[in-house]
Amino acid sequence: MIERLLFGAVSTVLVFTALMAVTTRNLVHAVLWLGMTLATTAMLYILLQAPFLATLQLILYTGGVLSLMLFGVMLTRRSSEQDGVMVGNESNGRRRALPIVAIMLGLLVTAVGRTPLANAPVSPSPTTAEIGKRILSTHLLAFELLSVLLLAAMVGAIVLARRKDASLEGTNDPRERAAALPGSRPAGAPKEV
Amino acid sequence: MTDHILALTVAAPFVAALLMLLVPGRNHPVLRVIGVTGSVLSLVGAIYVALHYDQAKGGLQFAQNYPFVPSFGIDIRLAADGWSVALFLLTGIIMTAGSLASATLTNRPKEFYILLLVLVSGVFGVFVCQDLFVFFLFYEIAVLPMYLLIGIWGSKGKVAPAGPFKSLWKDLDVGGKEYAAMKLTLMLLVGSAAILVGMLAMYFAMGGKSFDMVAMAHFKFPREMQVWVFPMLWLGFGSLAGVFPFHTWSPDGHAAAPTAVSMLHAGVLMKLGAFGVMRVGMILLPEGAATWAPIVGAVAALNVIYGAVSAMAQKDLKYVIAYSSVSHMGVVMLGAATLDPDGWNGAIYQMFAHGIMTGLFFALVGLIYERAHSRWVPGMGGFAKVMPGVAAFFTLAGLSSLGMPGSAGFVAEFLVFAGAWKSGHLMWAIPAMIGAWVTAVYVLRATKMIFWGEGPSHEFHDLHDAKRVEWAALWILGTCIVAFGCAPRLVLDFIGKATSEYLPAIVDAAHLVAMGGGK
Amino acid sequence: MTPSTLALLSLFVPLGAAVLLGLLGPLRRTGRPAAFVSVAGALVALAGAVAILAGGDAALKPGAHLVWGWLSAGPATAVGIHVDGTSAWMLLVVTLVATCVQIYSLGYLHDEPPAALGRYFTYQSLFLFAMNTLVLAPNLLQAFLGWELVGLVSYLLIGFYFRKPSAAKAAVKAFWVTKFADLGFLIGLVTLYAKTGAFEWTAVTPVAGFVTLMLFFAVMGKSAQFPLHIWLPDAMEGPTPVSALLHAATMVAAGVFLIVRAEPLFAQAPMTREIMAYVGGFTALFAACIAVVQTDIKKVLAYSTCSQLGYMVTALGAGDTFAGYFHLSTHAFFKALLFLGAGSLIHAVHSNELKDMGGLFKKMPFSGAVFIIGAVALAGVPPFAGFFSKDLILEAVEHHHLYVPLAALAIAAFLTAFYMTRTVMMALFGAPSHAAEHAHEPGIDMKLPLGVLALLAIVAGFGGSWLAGLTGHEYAFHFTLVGGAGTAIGLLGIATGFWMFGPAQGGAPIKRGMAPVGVFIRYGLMDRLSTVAYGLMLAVGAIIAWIDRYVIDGVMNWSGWILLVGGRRLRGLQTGNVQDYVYAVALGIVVLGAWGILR
Amino acid sequence: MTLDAYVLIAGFMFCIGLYGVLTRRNAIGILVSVELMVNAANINLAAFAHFGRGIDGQVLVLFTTALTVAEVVVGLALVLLLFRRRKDILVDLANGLKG
Repeated sequence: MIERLLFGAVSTVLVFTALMAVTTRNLVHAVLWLGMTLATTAMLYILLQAPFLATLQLILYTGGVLSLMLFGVMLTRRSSEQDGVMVGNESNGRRRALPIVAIMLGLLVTAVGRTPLANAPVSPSPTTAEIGKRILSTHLLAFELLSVLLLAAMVGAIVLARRKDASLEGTNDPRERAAALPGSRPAGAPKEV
Repeated sequence: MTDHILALTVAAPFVAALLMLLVPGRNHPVLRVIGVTGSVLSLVGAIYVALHYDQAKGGLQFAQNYPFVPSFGIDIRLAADGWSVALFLLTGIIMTAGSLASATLTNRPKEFYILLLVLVSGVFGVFVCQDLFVFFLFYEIAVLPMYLLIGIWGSKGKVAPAGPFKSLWKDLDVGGKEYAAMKLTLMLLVGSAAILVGMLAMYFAMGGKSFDMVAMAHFKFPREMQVWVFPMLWLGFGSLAGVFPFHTWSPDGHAAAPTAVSMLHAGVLMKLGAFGVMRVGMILLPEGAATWAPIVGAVAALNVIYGAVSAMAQKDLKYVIAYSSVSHMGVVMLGAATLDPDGWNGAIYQMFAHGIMTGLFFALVGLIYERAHSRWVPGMGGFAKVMPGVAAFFTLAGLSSLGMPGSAGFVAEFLVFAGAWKSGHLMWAIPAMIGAWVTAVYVLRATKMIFWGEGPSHEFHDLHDAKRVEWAALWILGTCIVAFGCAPRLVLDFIGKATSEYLPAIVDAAHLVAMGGGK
Repeated sequence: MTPSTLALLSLFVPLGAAVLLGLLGPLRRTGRPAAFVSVAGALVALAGAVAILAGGDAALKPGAHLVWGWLSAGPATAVGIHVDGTSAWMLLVVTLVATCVQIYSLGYLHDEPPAALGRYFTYQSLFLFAMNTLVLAPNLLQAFLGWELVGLVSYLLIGFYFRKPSAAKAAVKAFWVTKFADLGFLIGLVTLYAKTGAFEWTAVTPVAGFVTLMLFFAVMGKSAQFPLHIWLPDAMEGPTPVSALLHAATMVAAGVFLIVRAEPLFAQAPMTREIMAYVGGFTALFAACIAVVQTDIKKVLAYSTCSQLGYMVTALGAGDTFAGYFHLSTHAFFKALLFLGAGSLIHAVHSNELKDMGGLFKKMPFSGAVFIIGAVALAGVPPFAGFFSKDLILEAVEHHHLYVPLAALAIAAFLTAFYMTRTVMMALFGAPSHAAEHAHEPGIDMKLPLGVLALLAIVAGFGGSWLAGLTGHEYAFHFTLVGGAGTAIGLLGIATGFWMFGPAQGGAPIKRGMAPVGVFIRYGLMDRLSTVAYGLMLAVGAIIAWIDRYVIDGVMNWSGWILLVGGRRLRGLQTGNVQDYVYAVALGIVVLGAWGILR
Repeated sequence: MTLDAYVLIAGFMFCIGLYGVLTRRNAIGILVSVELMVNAANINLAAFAHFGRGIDGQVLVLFTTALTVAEVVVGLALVLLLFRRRKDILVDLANGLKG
């Protein structure tokens, strides 16, 4: 009974915060609402007797991703918004999005309803140690590949986001860049006497 | 080494093309040497095959299998029959002459030669390939480079807007080289799509185990299937052979193409189409062929006379020759449709004869165009005075094209007509003969307008006869026309051997179809 | 040497000369040395032909037969040689006339540039080879090869002066017309092959009627029978020796020779023979009528050739092969003589027109004399060659009760004598024109062939019995009523001609009326006809080509254009907005999901 | 609680995320929505792991979480780049793929 109540409360909060995250007009608020959602998800993991996942969720998502996003919001503020805290996060195309989302939801509900999921037996919850062993034995290759992927993502992100010299904004032409270096001049330009 | 002669011959131009990749594009002499060497090597290979093909034994010789995609039953099965021998020789001759004729090219010769050599590798491959999938692969390798060859090195023609579809002209740039290249490629690829469907139908009908054409020839496909697959192959391959009404790419394509490309295209590539119809369509689907033969023959007869009459009205020299190709390919298809030994021999011999003849024609047209800077026939006249050699070779090519005895064209046309008559299709043979006569009209008319009479007028100031390398190309082709016209058995015996091996099964099938039974 | 060896020699030596001259450009361009190569080839061929006949007819009776498989290994599609009396004699006629003409050409074409002269003699050698191919043909297939090749050389030689538009036009016209007629040969040949599997002269087949009819169609073209004779007068654009050799003596007679050769086939086709008799008779009369009004000496002779060929065809139609063959031989000599003689006159006055001649007999007694010999031989005056053969033809036609052709031939005989007298009178006698005042005799190289041919024109008629024996026929000259009447008609024609064009100059109104009639027939009727036919063909071509370019290709263009425009329209779907793509993905998932769930 | 409740709640969350992806104009807003969708998937994984599938589901959640982090990092880098080029991060203005 308590579990049901807890589940009801958690899921209500979950849906509410998620809805807020996608509808609020302030981008900063949206990110914060997302943080709420992610934290609530951690609650759900606890209900699912997965404390390791819950911890992971809180540390990685609510800690890491959320702060990253906030940095992102701050770095991309438009000049017109410099003075206020309000960051625009308008929506459009609701009219065409709503029906398709609704249909998809309907389909999902139908599919779940038709599938005999309710009597699935509960399996004993694994300990963190078991998870760790599993990761480093059966899923070792995937784990290592993941580390490579993360490295690649890191390198990629640096390459993409690296701020080049401010005066060379938007150019990739090495000749232009060379020309802009102090002390050099374009070939063929007359020397100043 | 000699066991793999077919593979070597097929690969020689391709390897030459790969070598060329290593040479800087500015080094024209080396490129030319590699290009000509690759071509000559393949000609040597073809001659070797002809000399070592055991005529008494016949059948498929020099057979080699190279695994390619074993899980789908695709091997590169190379083996030569009598037809392959003849068409191998043709390809070698035309390619050698073509690479000589394009020796004066200065615009991106590297890329030009590479594409040309890759193309010719594909052609060689088609003629000896006994695996349907690889056959198709080679076919596409032969067809696709044409797009670039015409689109980049072509020349612009002019087709004045008129007719019911006049409004399309502003969108299509009709007559331009890009237009011609695009049209050619699109029409041929639509044909390829049809071939692919037919090919897969045959593959799956046989159980999806193998694309081996020898096995397919022995496999008895259901009659209903043959009856719908054959027209796909006929029209698919036929679009390359210029079968009416899918011939319209040919005049524009040939007119826009540079000299060597026209030579190869009309001389060899169009033969791939007709060869495909016979080798794949008729031999693998005999009952389908027998069912459709009357229609194939009727359309072919239409082709002959239609192409000839159209050629008569052309003012652009390249269009004249291009339409004559349409007409002559009709003779090939007519011979194929007779399902008669003489007709089939004639069809393959016509491929050979027309290839050489039209190669010579396009080489000459290229020479004239290069010197006169014009292809407008009515504006020419009296050229024989300054270019007697070109005039003589043009006349020779013309005589072969109108079927003058002593030239290869006569043997071919005579055999086809005899075959058509023997198979009882007078209504095909007579239009085709009249078409041959109309050929005489337009060829001699063109000869007269270009070379005879007073002139040349002042605008043609830098006319001169052929030069060193060009002479070589002209003499090779001219000699072949006369030699194979006077001694047809040099290749006809090979052709006849293969025909006598393939035809009986088809004749049997034709009997079955005629009786309406044997399902 | 055996007849076959000699025949091979006669066949291949001229070919060797032609190939030598054709391949060795420098030699060909030297002119006279090249000409000597060709003449030497012709002389060897002539010697071969003489030697065959000198070997006696014992060797020729069964006929030497030598063939090689050409299209296939067997004898069915073979080429080779067949030497019997008929072909041996024809070989002699051809090589003799050709040798005479070649020697004559040395003088006649003296002023041509060396390169052109070399080209001319290359063609001459090639012609001799082609004609011998036809003459020695062991079967119809080879006959066709030679038939087409002589047509080709005819085209090349008529177009010898290719810079002259009229010559170019005439050459092409000759080729087109004869090639059109050759369709008949091809059809006949193919039919014979389809039915009998071979090309034998002696084939016995139920389709002989059709085959011979088709062959006769080809003969109508080559031997200039109405209405396919239209090319022959134009062919006079070629050099005069060419006209003598090809368009009078040998090539145009090839059609007659073909029928002689294919006698066993024609014997199975009485219907064809009857048609031949009527067409020949009509041509003989029709061409003779036109010849009367021609003003160009070569045109007179050209129409005369038409007319005489009509004679031969009528004889063959009547079934008397020997009569036709005999007339073919005698005609070859005297018509070649006439042409060469006319060439000599033309050479002297530099004009073909009769009005530019006149009074030439005094200036050129030798040329004039031989021309007169040729004329009387043609007119059928005894005892010249034409008398015997023409008599024989008339007899044969009468014998077969072909009275309509007989009447036509009789009138033609009158007209022939008349127009030859007219020509002789206008060219050789009367007041000399301005051009004729400086005329002089040609050199020995032109006189020699004239002399030889003149001799033959006188004596050839007496060889009839020998020739008949050689070819396996029976013939001895005997006087008949019809023959006598024919001769009398000829003499009457000469008298009329003399009355009108001789020194007395009677019949002025008739003479005045002739000129416009000639112009009308020449330019108003036949030329107009062929021009119309040609124009019609070009018009059809233009229409078909237009349809091809703009309708059929238009449909192809249209189908490409539809795709182009369709693509342009559909391009709008690519908004570039990522969310639209996501939307499309979502839509796809929904559709697939719905299909999966609600199925 | 039974499995279907968890799956349903995950479905709701997924749809809300999808709605956000389809409607947000701001690139970061879209990233937020994507996070919701990934999260929904994670809930599913965890739920199935709890109801009968054992350890592997949880391991997979770990992996997807790591992937999501990588995705967010790259995504944000792209957003920064976009901003620097366009001075804006409204995605409907970045339509360089327009045909």
